[in-house]
Amino acid sequence: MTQKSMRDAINEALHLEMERDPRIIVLGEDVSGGAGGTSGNREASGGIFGVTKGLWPKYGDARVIDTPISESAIIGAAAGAALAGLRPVAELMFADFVGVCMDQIYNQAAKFRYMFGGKGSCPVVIRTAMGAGMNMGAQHSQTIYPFITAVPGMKVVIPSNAYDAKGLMITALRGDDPVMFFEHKALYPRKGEVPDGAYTIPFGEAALVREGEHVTVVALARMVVFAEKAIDALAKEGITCDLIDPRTTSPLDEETILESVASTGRLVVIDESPPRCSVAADIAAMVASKGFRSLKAPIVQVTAPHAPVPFARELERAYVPSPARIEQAIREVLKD
Amino acid sequence: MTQKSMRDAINEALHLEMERDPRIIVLGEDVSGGAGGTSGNREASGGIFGVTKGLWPKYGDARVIDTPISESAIIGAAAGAALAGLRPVAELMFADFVGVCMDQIYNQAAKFRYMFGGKGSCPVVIRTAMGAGMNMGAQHSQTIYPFITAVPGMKVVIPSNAYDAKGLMITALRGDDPVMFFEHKALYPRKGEVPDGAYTIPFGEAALVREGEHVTVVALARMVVFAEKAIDALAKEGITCDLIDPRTTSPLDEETILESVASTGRLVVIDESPPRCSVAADIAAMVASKGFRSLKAPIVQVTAPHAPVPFARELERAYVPSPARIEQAIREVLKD
Amino acid sequence: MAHAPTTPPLSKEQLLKAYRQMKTIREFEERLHIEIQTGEIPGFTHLYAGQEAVAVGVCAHLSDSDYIVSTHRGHGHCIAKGCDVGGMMLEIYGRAAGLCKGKGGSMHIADVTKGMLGANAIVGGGPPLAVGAAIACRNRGDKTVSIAFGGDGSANQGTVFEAMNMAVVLKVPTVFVFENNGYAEHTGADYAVGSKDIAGRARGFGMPAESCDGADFFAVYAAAGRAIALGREGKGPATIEPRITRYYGHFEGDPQLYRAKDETKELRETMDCLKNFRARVTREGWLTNAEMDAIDSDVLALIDSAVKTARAAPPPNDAELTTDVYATY
Amino acid sequence: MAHAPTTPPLSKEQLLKAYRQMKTIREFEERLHIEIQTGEIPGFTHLYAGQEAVAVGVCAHLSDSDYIVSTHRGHGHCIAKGCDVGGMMLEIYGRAAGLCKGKGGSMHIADVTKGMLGANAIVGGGPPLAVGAAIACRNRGDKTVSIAFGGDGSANQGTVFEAMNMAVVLKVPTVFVFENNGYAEHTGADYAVGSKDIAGRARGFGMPAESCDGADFFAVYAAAGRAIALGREGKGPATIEPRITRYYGHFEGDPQLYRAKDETKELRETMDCLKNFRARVTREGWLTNAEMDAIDSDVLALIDSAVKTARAAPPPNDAELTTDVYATY
Ligand SMILES: Cc1ncc(C[n+]2csc(CCOP(=O)(O)OP(=O)(O)O)c2C)c(N)n1
Ligand SMILES: Cc1ncc(C[n+]2csc(CCOP(=O)(O)OP(=O)(O)O)c2C)c(N)n1
Ligand SMILES: [Mg+2]
Ligand SMILES: [Mg+2]
Repeated sequence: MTQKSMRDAINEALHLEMERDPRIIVLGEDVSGGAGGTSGNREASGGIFGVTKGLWPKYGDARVIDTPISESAIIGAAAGAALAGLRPVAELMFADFVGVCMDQIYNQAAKFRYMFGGKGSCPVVIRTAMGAGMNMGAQHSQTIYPFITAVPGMKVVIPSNAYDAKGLMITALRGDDPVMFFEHKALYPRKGEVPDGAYTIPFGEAALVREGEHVTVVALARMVVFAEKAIDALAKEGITCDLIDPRTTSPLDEETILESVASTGRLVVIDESPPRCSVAADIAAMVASKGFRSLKAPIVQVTAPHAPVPFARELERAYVPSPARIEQAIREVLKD
Repeated sequence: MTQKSMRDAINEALHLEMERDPRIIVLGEDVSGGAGGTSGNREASGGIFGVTKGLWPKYGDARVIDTPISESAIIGAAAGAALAGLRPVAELMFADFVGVCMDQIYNQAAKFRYMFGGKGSCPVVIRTAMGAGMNMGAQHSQTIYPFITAVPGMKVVIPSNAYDAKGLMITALRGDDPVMFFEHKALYPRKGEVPDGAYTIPFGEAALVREGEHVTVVALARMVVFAEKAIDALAKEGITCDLIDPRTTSPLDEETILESVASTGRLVVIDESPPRCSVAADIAAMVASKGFRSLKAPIVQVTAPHAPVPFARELERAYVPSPARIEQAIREVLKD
Repeated sequence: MAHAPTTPPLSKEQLLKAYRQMKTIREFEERLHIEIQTGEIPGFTHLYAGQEAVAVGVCAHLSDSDYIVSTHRGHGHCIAKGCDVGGMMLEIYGRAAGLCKGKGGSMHIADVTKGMLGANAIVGGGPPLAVGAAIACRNRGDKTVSIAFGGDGSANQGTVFEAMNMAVVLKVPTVFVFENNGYAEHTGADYAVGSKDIAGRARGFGMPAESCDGADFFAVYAAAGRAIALGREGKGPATIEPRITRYYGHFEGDPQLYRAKDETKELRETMDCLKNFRARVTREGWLTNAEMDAIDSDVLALIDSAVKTARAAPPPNDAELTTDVYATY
Repeated sequence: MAHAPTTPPLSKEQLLKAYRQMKTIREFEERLHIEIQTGEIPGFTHLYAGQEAVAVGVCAHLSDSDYIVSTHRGHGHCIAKGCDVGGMMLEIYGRAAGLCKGKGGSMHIADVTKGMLGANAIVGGGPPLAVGAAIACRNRGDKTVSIAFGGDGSANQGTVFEAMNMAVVLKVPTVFVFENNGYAEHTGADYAVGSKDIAGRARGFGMPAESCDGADFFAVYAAAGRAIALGREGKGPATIEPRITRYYGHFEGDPQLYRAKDETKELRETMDCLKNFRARVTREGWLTNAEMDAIDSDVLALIDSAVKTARAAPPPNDAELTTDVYATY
């Protein structure tokens, strides 16, 4: 096994599966890059974050499709191609851009199977980069996954590390349902052990990232990394936590969370999104309904504030839940 | 005071405020209707649900603007006109259509003030018809308000009756913030006492629709009507409930809910949306965090299932939370 | 005035099929118009009556391996693409045996096995899908095509413009069919289409486009044939804009206050594809009245039996509420 | 060769102002290009260098009561519309005293009091807003106009098409300025614009449109003048497509692998609006080199002081995190 970045791990998943399954196509803005350029370099980009690198040289225009800036047409074309038997991977460059193509995601791709009475499927994978931490401002830093988790018919994948990202992507590519795959920008360069071959990780199975007895901590994407830091710091004081990474928010592995809460009696949920109608709220509500009897203390939610993502470094840093805030939240939930 | 339908109450609010404030304009598809028609009748419609009736004859093309089917341009134009000093009311014919104009709602109108550092405001009111109950199928029956409640910068109004609708609309029209105003289709014909003149209802103040001692029930829009039925039936058995209608989900009147839970110790939340990242989850999570110590029993959420809205009468009826299901939920929360 | 016998542009069998389909659509819609008044049919329904020659004129060129996407006014497209009429009626009644198990309804009828990728209740929802299906066609290399049906109103939706440009860029076989029936709900096409020329706007996007008489099956057939041939030859997308009318309101229940009194009455005289078709094929000696009369009675019987079956059929079971959300749970 | 003295299309004062603005934009961007390499500037930044004549040639026609909407590449538009250069620099550094208190950043600079309704990080986000501002202009009846700046890439976004059609339908004074700099990120305009002709496509929407040399201030000024005059006269929208180039990558850090080696080096010779302007005004005898040299040193000092001030300025306070979300809480 070698150390690979999350970016490379996802790239590898795409390479392996495109090789295996000729129905897979990739489309989006600059997924290859260089079309119509003056250098003649027809892979000038490989995706603005480099996740689709090397695909165009192997599979060419038919399977790696650079598009105009037309997100509704990108997602719609992917969904239509999926209905017609292909397995498209559409890149939505930034998750924030869901606003210009939301209909094709939530009213079209997500609902076809149901509206068609189960006759037909729409196996499209929408990859998108999300998250704050790079001072990209209010329209390029959002997490957005609550919008999609809310949508019946979509599956929602939110990996926190390279290994999971690769396995979950392969699962997405082999499944028959529409999937939205959220890649945290700040995690792209983070490395981890990733086997070279193909492997799958089932949806709806959380990862138990740390085991402990005092508190159940649930976190997603970059927040898993921050939660690890907080938890490891507290471990030195003898405070130990279960750290659960749901990996997919739809389906959500309720069981693992409920089992952990049953043993710890205390829940802290960490979410980079603003608080209202968030995944943090969703998980807290689920436990307040289904795990209430185990709870010994109020559920603590650590989220961004109810505000857009600010630009200035200092403000953005204060915006995103930090290891320090997570540590403090864990101490708080232990107060009584 | 006279009995007026919710449709007429909202219409009256628009008439009164357009008279008062020349900056108010109304725009959308068929808000007047008849442009380019062969009958010469230039108010052939008055809005597909009749909510904007009578405005065009009074205020003409400059202030009552029929548009092409271009929702992004409708909402965007409304937001741009608001930045430029007008007070536009944009009609999004069905709430389900947010998918084709979400960017203008959530990345533009909602974020301007913050991104501009407080210099400038965007007082646009987006009116939209929502909800199931009329067998309009998966793309014309959704509630959508969780998407918008999640968005910092937007205010979200969800009236349950004619009186509130009028007062809340006037508040929206006099405020300086972008507001999304959700009108439940099934409530349009429902009548209630509505004074003729102008009055306002502040945002963020819930209505206590019923007072009781055993259970706190929170419900929105049509679910308030259903909850009343369930609660009145139970009252005959001596089971009494607080019924809280938040009226606005953003801002949310947390205090009224928490105070009620402090006295009843039991919470049932009713929401017509599917459960994930819903307003039901949002309220349940808030109470699980801030009102935990008052709770004597698991929070019960009554929502639609995690599925698109089905077409067939029988299925749609089973989809929407019913008075019977609400009654059952109240009994359940009282079990221990 | 007697003409020398001419060669029809379609085989006799094809002509009979086209007539049967147009008649089936007409009767399907006329009957729905009546049945809706009983209150038995849920939801709201947009009738296609008047526009039959467009759906049939286009789909006469297609096989099951070609694709279409449709609109809220989709019954005609479904029938022309070969969806089962009984299954459609059951669906519109919201029955368990409906084409979509009663979950879709009038605005969401689909049959992927027939290349019918769904009616669509979002105006402009379909064309991006059609571009995607056309990518599949192109990649398969089997000369199949994909058709995006839409109205004059849909022609102003951003998603549609994006689809048009993307189809040109990717040079995929999508044919955009803008059925200009003069109205989008209660608003006239000449008001809402700034250029007042949908085909011209399509040419501005860099694809061939022509308008034609949508009440003349042969005109639509010819225009669609040219557009579809380009697609099959790998020459990219094209647009046709059949000018047509709808006999009924936007949806059933629409008082049509935007329309001149008696407009539809007159149009039923002057713009009737069935009459036009019958006149032409008999004049040219391609079909006889007797042949078409026989089809007429077949069709009436078919529709009547579809309605009777649908009325008597059971609704879906409540357990169906949460099935078919995913392929795998 | 000596020419007879000609009458300039702008007053001397206006010419000096135009030169000053173009030079300010150029130096602002050249300096940012350097400062960004220090790592002190947060986020990612899109430089406007090379395109100055477009922003200035258009905005030379405008007053504070006219509106513009801008893009991710907005610095030039901001400066041309009169935003405070020091405030902009502070904003780009993310400082409390920035034009938007450091909350917006490079991609969200706005100054509503100057009619500058915001840069916009959503491609295609602006044009619908410009149509709305134009409704306000029309309703006020004060002959003001609203300008939608956008790139060749933005021209393919559905929201932009919708805005164009709606402006025609409502006959409002919006001028669409598509700055065709040949690329959208790493993709060529001729690839992504199916018709390869943005102005022609605009004409298809039913409005007058022309393209012009974007490196020639006077060409842009004239084309924009014609388009804006239509708006002021109540004749509805128009489009101009200045053809231009950007000297830097899409954003700072872009290795520009899609561009021929030395392309930008050559273009700096052949497509430089400042050089073109200087050559023209001196040739025609409208301005002297000395006058412009004086402006040059003013501008350099201004930018230098803006940078120094910004570097030393304090960041926003954490308490600012949750203010300005609403006007009323
Ligand atoms: C995105 C969206 N906007 C608005 C509507 C409401 N709506 C349904 S059909 C229609 C008119 C469509 O007109 P046209 O495309 O001409 O089709 P026609 O009804 O004439 O067949 C409208 C506005 C919708 N369903 N979806
Ligand atoms: C909706 C949306 N899609 C994609 C992007 C990413 N993006 C930012 S700028 C850009 C290219 C824009 O090209 P163009 O309009 O030509 O402007 P230019 O950068 O050349 O000034 C892209 C694709 C975005 N910001 N918003
Ligand atoms: Mg129409
Ligand atoms: Mg460009």
